[in-house]
Amino acid sequence: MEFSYTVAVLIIPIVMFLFLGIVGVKLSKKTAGVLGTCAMGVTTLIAYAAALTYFFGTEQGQIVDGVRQQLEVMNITWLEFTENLVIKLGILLDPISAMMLIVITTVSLMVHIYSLGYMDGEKGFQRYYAFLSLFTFSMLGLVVATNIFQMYIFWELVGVSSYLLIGFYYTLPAAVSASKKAFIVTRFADLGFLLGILILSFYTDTFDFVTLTSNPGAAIASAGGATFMGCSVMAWALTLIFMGGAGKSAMFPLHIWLPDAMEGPTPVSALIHAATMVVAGVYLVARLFPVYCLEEGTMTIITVIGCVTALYAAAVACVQSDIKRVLAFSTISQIAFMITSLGVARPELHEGVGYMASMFHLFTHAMFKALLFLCAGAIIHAVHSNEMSKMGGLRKYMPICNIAFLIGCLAISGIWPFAGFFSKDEILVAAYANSPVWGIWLSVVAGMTAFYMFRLYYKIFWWNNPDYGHHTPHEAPMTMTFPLIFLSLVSIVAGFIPFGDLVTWNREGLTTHINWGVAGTSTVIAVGAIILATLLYRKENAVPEKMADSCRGLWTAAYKRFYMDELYQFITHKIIFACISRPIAWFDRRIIDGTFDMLANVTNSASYAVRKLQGGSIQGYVWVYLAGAALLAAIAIICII
Amino acid sequence: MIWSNVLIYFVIVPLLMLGGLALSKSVKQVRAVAVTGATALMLLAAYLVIEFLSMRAAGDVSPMLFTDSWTWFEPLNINLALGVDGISVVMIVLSAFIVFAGVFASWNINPLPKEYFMWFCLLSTGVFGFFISIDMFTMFMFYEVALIPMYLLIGVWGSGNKNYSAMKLTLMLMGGSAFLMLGLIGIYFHSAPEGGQLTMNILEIAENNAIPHEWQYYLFPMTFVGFGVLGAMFPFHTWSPDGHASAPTAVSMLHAGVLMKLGGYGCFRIAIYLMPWAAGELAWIFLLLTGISVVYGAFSACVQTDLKYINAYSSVSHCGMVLFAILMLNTTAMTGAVLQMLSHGLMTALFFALIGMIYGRTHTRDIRKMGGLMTIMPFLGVGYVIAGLASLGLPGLSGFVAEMSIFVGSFQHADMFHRVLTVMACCSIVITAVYILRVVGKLLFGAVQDAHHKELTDAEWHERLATITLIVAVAAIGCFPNFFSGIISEAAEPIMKLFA
Amino acid sequence: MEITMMMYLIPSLIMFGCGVYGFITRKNMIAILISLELMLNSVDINFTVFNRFLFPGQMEGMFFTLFAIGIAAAETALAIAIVINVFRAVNKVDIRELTKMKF
Amino acid sequence: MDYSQFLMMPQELGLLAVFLLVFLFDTFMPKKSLGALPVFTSVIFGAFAIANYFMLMRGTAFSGMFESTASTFVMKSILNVGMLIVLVQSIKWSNSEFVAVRRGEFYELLLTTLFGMYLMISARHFLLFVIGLETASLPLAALVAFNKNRYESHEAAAKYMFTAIFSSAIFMLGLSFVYGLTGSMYFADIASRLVGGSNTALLITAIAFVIAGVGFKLSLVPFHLWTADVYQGAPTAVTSYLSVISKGAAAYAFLVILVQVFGTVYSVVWEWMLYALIILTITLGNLFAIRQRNIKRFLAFSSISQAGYIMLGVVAANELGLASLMFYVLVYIVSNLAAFGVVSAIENFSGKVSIDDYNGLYKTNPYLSFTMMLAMFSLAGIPPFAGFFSKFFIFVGALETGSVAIYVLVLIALINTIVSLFYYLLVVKAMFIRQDDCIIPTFRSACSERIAMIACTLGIIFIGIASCIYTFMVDVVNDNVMMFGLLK
Repeated sequence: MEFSYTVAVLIIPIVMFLFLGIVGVKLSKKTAGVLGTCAMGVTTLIAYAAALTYFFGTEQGQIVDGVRQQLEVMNITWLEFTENLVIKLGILLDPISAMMLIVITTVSLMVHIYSLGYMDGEKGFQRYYAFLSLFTFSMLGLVVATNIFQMYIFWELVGVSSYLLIGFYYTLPAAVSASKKAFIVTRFADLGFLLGILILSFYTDTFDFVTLTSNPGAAIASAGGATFMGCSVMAWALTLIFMGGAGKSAMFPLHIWLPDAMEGPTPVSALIHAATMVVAGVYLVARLFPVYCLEEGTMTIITVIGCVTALYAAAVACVQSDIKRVLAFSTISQIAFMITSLGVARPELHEGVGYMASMFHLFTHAMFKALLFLCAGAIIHAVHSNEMSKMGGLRKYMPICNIAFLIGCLAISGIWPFAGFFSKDEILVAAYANSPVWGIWLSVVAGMTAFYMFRLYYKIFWWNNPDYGHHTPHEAPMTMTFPLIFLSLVSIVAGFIPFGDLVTWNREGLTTHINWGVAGTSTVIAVGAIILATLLYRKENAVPEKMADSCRGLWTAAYKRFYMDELYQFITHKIIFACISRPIAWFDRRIIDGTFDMLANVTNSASYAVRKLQGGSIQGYVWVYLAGAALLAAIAIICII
Repeated sequence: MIWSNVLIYFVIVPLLMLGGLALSKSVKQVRAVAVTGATALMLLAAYLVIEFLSMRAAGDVSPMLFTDSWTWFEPLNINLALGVDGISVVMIVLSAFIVFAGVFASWNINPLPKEYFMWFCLLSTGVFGFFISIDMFTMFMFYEVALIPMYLLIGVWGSGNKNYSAMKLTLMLMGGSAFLMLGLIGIYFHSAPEGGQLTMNILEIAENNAIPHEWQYYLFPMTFVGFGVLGAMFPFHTWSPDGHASAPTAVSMLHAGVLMKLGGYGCFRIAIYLMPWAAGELAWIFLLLTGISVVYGAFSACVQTDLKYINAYSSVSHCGMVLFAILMLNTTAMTGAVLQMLSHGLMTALFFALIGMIYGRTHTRDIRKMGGLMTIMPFLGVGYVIAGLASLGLPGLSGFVAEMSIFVGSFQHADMFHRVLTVMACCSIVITAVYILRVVGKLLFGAVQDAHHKELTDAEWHERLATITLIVAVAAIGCFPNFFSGIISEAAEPIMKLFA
Repeated sequence: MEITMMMYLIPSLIMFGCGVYGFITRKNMIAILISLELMLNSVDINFTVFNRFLFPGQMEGMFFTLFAIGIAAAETALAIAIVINVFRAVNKVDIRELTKMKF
Repeated sequence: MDYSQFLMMPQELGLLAVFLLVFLFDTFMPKKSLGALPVFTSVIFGAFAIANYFMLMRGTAFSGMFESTASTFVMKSILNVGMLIVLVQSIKWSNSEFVAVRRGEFYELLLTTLFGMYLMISARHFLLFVIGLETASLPLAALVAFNKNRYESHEAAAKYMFTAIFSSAIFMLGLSFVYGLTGSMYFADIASRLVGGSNTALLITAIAFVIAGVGFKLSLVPFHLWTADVYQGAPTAVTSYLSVISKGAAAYAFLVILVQVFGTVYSVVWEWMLYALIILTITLGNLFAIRQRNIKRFLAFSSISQAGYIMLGVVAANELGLASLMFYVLVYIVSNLAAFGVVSAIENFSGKVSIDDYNGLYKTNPYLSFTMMLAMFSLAGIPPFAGFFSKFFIFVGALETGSVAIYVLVLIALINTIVSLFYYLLVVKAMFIRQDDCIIPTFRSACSERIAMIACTLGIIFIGIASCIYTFMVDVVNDNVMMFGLLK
């Protein structure tokens, strides 16, 4: 099958971006929005065609010996560093990239449609659609990357799109600082990514994914056992690359940007900070999975970070009061699940089910988390606030939204038959297979997930019935409800996709079967947590407040996200700005510049010092003359004779 | 015949402009002459690129093309020797672009527009002359020709503490060129083996490769530092912040955009090319210094509050990267260095142009006193954001390809020391992001700080033209880097083979 | 007693020294001119003495002396003229008055 | 005696003829036509300077006391160029109220001193040299005192006179030692008798005194102290003459004496002395110049430091050095005279001589400012003006000797160029950058002044770029290779 048409999924959005960016202000808002959405629709169709043909096509060469082939649809040289180190721009079709094509285009299209309603009347509407196109372009470019440097390029581009979209309301200081924070934190992580690439390419002399992953042993061996600070350089390289992924995927301790990123428009949060960009880290590790699994140490780091993040984010999510914050921490926690799943995956454990589970969860999570965010957007749209305290009893006003949100919550909590159940089950299976510690840990976090999601749900839709005054909340317009309905349906059915057949680490088919032991346990936990949440939050009561009071310290710490932001604030302002930048600036002005000024001053004062030589008296002049001649002679005599 | 060489016109056109300006009577005529000249230079540059590429495509593999030589000072074997390779070609194109944009950026210069453009032309003459020469004397002459107009351009048309800044800039740069002159004469006297004909021609000197090692040991630092001062090498960079802060818009553009490139280009073309042995031996010292520049400039920029200071320190950082890469002595890094020169030239010119335009409206450059300008002047705001993104290395704009070439190239070095320094230099990309976003956040975003700013207008047509020219150039390099890097690496490769 | 060259040279040097001393210490410009004359004359003595004792076969030193005397006379004449000029301007011949231009 | 020997000195004879013509014109022409004297002098001197071009003679006269070679010829021609410019420049001044009655003397004295310098250049015997030296310096004292109405003029003359006599006493004392050591006053004889390597204390003292004597004319530190006061006090026309012509002649003579007489003890004795003097001269000249507010005094110190650079050509002691020295002198003449042209034009018009008075000059007198700026740039050695080339070549000449010491010396000189650039730029800054209202109103300088300034400006722009001039000088020096025979 000829896949070269796939290139259109990149071209259409970038053209759209340039078009809307340059002449957008001349168009009416409606035209711009519709144009952008239509373009996205076409992109989506093409992406679906490509992905579905890839998965289900029966052409010769797509599957050889049961292994799905990686297809390099195109690969053009973009920049040659050396003979082998070449940045190419291309499209690599393989199971995960095909899957990502679907995820990205689906969510993006939904967000495009949704935004027609949500962003209606906003200043800079055209700009918004331009940025959405840019983001879609970058994200698609990222997932289809044929080499790690292409990925890095698009990695940076999604970073900047994210920056631009978070800072969309650029007159609000909070949005500006959130966007800045997001960019800088991820940039810091990208530094690790870049260094990782440098090290990796230095030893393996290639950027190409296919070359790297088809023979991972050779890649590792190319370092020749070189070590740096006691660890093998390959472990360094892979860990640093993972650092890039961790930054993008908001892993602890690089997660701090994500909650703040909620300052952006809610559809943007749904698209970028829930469904697509934030899973780039997971995708990155998955992309290099064959190499990663040869470095045990790095895998352990990944697992530990994933687990810590999962627990941390879940804990914080339990006490947040801003609905988007809750969803943000929930996102962090869920991505940590995926990361952990990759970390615990080993080819020999259940045929590497962790890998598949991670990708599966990525897929389902994208759908239900986008759903949740879009619902949250509809709610915010209706209530004009992010705070839970301003909400309550909304089920009466917004029935569609209520159901959609409930479906999302059930999906994320892992209740059969919703999508989350299947993917989370596989993750837990993988975790238990690696070590019960991780398994139990993740089960607990899964329980917490169910709890805070239902806390959120009840707080919004039940709890109390505040006085909404003269603007009663009402159901969102059709453009906004349609995506909710669509995504709800997907969240319900996505679990039944035979993922094991499609996406596995070695691209061979994998027979999955529900491990009822694990699944049962986790379902019980989830249901328990939901019941707990129901008891606590269904109706307004004082129990939750009392509970919070009983452990006020912990509660406050969790509410303040365990002071991570303060820590960063301290490091950036007190250490980097106050202890490095300012002293350097001072040093530059006073010492370095001062030295040159001093040279000038010394010359000047020397000029004053010598003026006495010319005292104006003839006899003085003669003295100097005579002394000069005599000294000249005397010194010469002493030196020579 | 001298007129049959296309290169000489790069000097003749600015000189004709100079004459035309001297004769022109009104501001309109001055502008007309300036625009005509700048356009002619652009066309010439385009013609040169096409000719150059077609000659290369036809299989001409000589190190320099369009070479010609006319005896000038016969006793010292000084020739007016011209020639370009890929590196000079791209530098010429860069200069043409910036001169073009500079003319439009200084459209409303006041007072004395005629004199202003005359100095401007003299400066351009020096710059182009430097890039087309392959004779050390001629190069040096043009180098100084390019430096001295800065004094008056800053002194007369500048702002702030301009007397001090102009004097400091001139003296420090001339200080550098003092060392340089000694180095060049030293090279001249060792340019040929015992008894051979001494020469100033770079190609011949390189071919002779006769400079004794013990002399290289002294001459290399002299020439490198001499050019390095102009390349804002730590610790000789302090002219840059003050100078740029005081200079008028187009002068900052030209200075940061082109003049500072003379430093990097000279370091490469003279210090490294002619004294490969010493370059290999002594590179580590300068690598340390330039490595420091890279990080140091970036950190300093983080806490500045004056827009031009921020940019000046950012230039220290970026230009440090150029020298850093040159010293890595391999083709990839060298290609990156030249790309970085291109990229830095364009984006800093863009920055300074925009800063000048903003300053012309708000009459302040203190970022604490401005804010929310994006709503007031969206065009300038968007331009600034693009410049900022280019500066912090966004793919698709020029900064990225340059920096990546440098990092990848530098990291290919077999020596651990070099790789550790590379890692250090890489850190600058984060710090760059910090200060760029800090400025963008404070300057363009947020609420409008000063009510008076609300009445300000967006860019006028000539400002738009200048900005768009530069943005297009930045994006062109960023999107199609292989074209540029191909030209450059082709030129750099034979030279870097000396170090293999 | 044999008269050696040194017996001329030493007084000549003393004369020169006196001239220098006088130049530096005198206030009166005329006195200074006299000191200068002393110095020039000592040089003349040197030339004649060297010629007479060391190179008796030729007359170069003598001729030089003659010319030097002439030059000295011209110098003195001019100097006197200038001193008079100065005197007219400031009514003094004190050399220490002439320090208006300095540094 | 063979009177045809006088034909060996056509330039001197020509100059003498010019002098006589001027003298006769001054003495016998009716009073009312004397106003034409300055123009007359300029014209016939110009004619002489052109005719001079065909007067090249090679050979010696008076049994070797006088030598005419291509390089002496060129050096004299260079002086002629300067002299002509000075003459043209001074036309307006010499027709001014106070000077008019004595202008004849002015030109006669000027021509006499030039004659003395010719002799200095061509002398190959110390007697002739001393005569030349004194002929060059005594009339200058009278010229310095020329402005009878100004006190400064008297003070300057007294300072010049007394120090000059003192200096020549020292010089002649040195010569007497040399005579005592070698028994001859012929350059060639002295050199051949010094070959024995007799670097005794007496010889060293003698050399030191000789250097002091000639260094006085060149105003090398520490023998320079008269310079600034005299430049300041003398009439500007005289100052400009003093600063360029007499310095040029002295520089050449200095080189001839050191190389031809003491060439054998070059590296042993006087190389190091010159190092010290050059460093002192350049540095102190610069240091003093930084502070000056009086433009003439400022130019005095600048000329001191320029003398230091000229000395680099002497210490080089090779063909390239000599050629560069001559070239430097030529460039220095046009650059400095351009500056003095502006200074005197302004002084003649307004009497202002302070740099502060030049503030904002560009607004009122753009052409004068432009000329001044070119002069400053050329003096500072900024391309593409002639000063850059002359500096470069003199450094090349010096470095051709190739020792490490000379590299250090040149480095010090180069670092000093930065200081000098600073103060030259101060003048430029005053004229162009200072926005104060200029106290010198717009005026039109006299035609003669403009001619001189245009000539200088053209010189500044083209002498360097037109490579034929420097090439010609190198050829001329190579014509006379034997000069440096003692050093090889």
